[in-house]
Amino acid sequence: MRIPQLDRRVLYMLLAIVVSIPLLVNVPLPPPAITPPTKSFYETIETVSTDPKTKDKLVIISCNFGSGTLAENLSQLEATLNHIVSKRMKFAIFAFNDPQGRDLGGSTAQRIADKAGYKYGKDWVNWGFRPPQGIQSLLKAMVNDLHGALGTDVKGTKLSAIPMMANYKKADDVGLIIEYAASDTVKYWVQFFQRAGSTPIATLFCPTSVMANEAYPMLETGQLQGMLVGLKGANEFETVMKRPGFATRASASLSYSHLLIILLIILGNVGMIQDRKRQQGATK
Amino acid sequence: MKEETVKLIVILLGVASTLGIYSILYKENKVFRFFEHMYLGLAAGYSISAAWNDILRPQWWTLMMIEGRWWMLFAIPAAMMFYMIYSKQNSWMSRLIFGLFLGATAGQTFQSFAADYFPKFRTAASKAVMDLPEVNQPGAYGLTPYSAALNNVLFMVILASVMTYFFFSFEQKGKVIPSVSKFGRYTLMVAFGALFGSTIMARMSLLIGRMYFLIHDFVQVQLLHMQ
Amino acid sequence: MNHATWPARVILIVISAVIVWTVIAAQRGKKLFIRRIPGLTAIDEAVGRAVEMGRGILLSSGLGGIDVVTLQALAICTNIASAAARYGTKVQMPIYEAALLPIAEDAISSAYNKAGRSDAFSSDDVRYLSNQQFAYAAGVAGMIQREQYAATFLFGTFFAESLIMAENANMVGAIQVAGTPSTTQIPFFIASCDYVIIGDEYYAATAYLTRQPTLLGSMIGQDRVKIAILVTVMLGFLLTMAKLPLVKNLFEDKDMPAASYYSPAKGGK
Amino acid sequence: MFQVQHGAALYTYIAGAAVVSVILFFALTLVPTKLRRPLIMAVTFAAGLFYALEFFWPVSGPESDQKNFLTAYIKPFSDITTVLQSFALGLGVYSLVSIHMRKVARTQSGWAYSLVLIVSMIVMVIAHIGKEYIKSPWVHQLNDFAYSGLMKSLDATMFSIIAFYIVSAAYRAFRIRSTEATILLVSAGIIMLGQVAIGQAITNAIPNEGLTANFRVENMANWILKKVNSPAIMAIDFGLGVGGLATALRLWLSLERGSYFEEEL
Repeated sequence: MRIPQLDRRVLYMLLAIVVSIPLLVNVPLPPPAITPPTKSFYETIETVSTDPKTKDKLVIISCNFGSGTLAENLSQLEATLNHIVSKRMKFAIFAFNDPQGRDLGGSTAQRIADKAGYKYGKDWVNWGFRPPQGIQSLLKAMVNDLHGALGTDVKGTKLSAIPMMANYKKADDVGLIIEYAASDTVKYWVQFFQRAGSTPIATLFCPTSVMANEAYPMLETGQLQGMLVGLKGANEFETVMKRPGFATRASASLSYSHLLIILLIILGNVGMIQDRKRQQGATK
Repeated sequence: MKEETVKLIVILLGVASTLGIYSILYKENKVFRFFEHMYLGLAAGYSISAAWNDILRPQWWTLMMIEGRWWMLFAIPAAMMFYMIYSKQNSWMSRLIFGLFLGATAGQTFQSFAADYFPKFRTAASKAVMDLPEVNQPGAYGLTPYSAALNNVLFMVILASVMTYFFFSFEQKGKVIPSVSKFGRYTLMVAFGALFGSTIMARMSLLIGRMYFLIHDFVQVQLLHMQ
Repeated sequence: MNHATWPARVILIVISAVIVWTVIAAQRGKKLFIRRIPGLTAIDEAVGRAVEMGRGILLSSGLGGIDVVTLQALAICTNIASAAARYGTKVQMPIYEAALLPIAEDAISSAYNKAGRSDAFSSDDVRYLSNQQFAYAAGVAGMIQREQYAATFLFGTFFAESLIMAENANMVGAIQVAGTPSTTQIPFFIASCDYVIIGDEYYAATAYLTRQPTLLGSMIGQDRVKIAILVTVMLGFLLTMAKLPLVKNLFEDKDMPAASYYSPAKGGK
Repeated sequence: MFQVQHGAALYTYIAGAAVVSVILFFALTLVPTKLRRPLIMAVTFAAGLFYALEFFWPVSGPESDQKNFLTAYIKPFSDITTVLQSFALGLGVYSLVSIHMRKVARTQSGWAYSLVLIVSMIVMVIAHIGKEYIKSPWVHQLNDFAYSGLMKSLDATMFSIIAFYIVSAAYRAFRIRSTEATILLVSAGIIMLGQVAIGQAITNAIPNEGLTANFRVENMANWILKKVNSPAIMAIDFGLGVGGLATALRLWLSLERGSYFEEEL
């Protein structure tokens, strides 16, 4: 059988189809290998949620991403927030890089909270968006006075008037920070908040796969306690949790698109070798 | 307009622009050209707004007119020098202001060189073959002292051979140097292949995000009213 | 490092002195040798191809602002433009950073003058496109598809958009030469371009193309510094083996108290 | 002299500064041709010297906040250069608008697209600057349409289009033509397999402990990225660093003649 060289439009069509199908229907996928950063990510949440010193503290869900990196960051958010909710920990949504983060984070949290029977204001809160220019001073101010520094939540209610916030007034009342980001925004938490209270706060990072390379050293220095690398990390986390969700479906897209590329490369090479043989035959 | 309507229009505009841009994958066409020009226009408008909202207003106008730092006005003649490129006789003045930028960027190179490269020199110069701290580090499971030592020797070999490939001041002749530099070139190819392979995941994730937008936000939610 | 440590002062000044010294020696007429660099030889070939085909040339100086990388890109582009102008081939250059526009226009028009073709230069050929990454990429893609360039030269700082530009040029059958210090983009250029200038071949390009003593001298100086770095690092490796971290300590940075970071009790495993 | 002023005094000072600016500007036009190049060289050198001295000059003060006599001026200087660069945006906008306005005015082929460009630019300026000043909801809705609806999704789409191009580039380039191309292909292939679950499944049967762990595809991929990639990239970086430093030195000391600034002034 002769394998023709494919037109680029055919390649594009194949890719679009391969990526779309797993988003529409469930496609089987073998479980991924669990990498060390994911493992310690999971273990950190386990520790924080069971340790009597930290289990009643607040979890800050910092959503610094926009629609551009939705596939990676939103899948991480869904996977981890499900876990936080199952541990009955109280959380606050926050964003300081992109206003879209507030909306994407808020709507995802709403959906997950509704399912778990979480009540807004009692079990979770959305602090809303603050502009990136003033974030350093804001975080510094938040260390001693969350209510004063932040002022109101996303709906304009004073934080001091929100029932759950009565227990959470300063950095020492925060037990865990999870940062979902398309850039290196986690450094603000590390520099200005993580170690500013009386005890260091465990910090977890969910970067896009491109940003992850720069963050590995922070795992080794102990500034980060765990990391989910892009969609792949989210998929690993869902596998650990045994709760397949969006990340697992999107990972199927990811896996099959890689498979497609490898198949295409093989086909291209076989076609090239066939052509070469034919040409040699012709010259003989 | 109701919030729902605004949301719907935003999604419809998103769908139209997504499909319009993707149309170049088939071939360059009028729809793509329309969105391309619209994109360039929007981007120009956005740059102007960002220059005012994020830089000129807070860092110049407010400082000058509200905080009273009147000498900020001198930014105007300085900036005007850029525009002197359009004058026949005084176009040299645009080079003068450019010289300021050029000098500043050159002067900062000392610091950026030290900040970027000294840690790298240190990493390279402290690769050990004995007494390996890496073995006990997190994420180093499966690393034995022998394999770690071997890896560190390999590190130096690769570093040296790739650097040799980039020496220009002598002809690469003789027995040793050409083969070292050839090995350097081959390891470069391994590295580039790896970079290519590892970037695919990030790019595919972006496409998945866009497809999810088209399929979920548009078709499933807006057209079929699924949740 | 925010401020120089003592070793940094000495090392940086020595490096600078070596480079400046060889530059001055070369300016005074010292004969210097550099070896053939294949990627750079291709630049002339690509210009020749464009002349034969009678279609235009696209130059891009990448996504940098006013910085060393982009100025080097501009210097390379100027050389290409003057070669192209000599044969009367049209050059177009979309600009990313507005502050670069005057200097780019100035450089390209002088390249035309040098070739004796100042009449052929139109200021519309060096035009501002956008300072938004993907708007710039979309604009360049559109330009490439419509103008059907015979050759494209991509030099400077590039990010993800490198592949958009290179693949579109590949589609229209342009001969492509690319060079960038953004190492992460090199693999994509290798996949789509005909010739790729890798690593510090990028900084060698102007010396190679013009054979100016200043630039040749600088290149030889750079080579000497690189050899010294390699030797130092190797020495450090050997000394570390002998448990004498002398070289390593030279590059220590006192401004960053890295050791003072604390690891929370659990996690980080 | 350089004191903060308020009220009427501020306006007087600003007017005074404007007059001084005009005089200075006029004085610059009188600089004789012979002095122009030395002046440019001097300005270039001084600007560079400022940063170089600030870096090299010995510092004092507590560990976390070390400074010398120039450190305090770094931030204002870089703020000013940012402001100047923002003013230069006008050059770009002028170039863009004049090219497209001409097309529209002369109804050259494709003038309608040029009109689209200019109109969308104006709309974006109104929406994005307007939202800072105007409370009424229509500006915010316009901003939603122009920015969230169009600009953001155009950005995301253009970014994601790379996924398609990566496939065609891989298909075309990864051929076993030469040793080098083959190495490129094999390395990329291992990384690709090692990153996704389907690829990892190939070697899932191999135990992830001891020596055999080395044959699992994700571990091979990791090894290539960490142990082969990083020294190779580091070696390239060393060359780039030295090249950049040398170029900076040539520019700073105005050693380079001929690349730009070719013309007599």
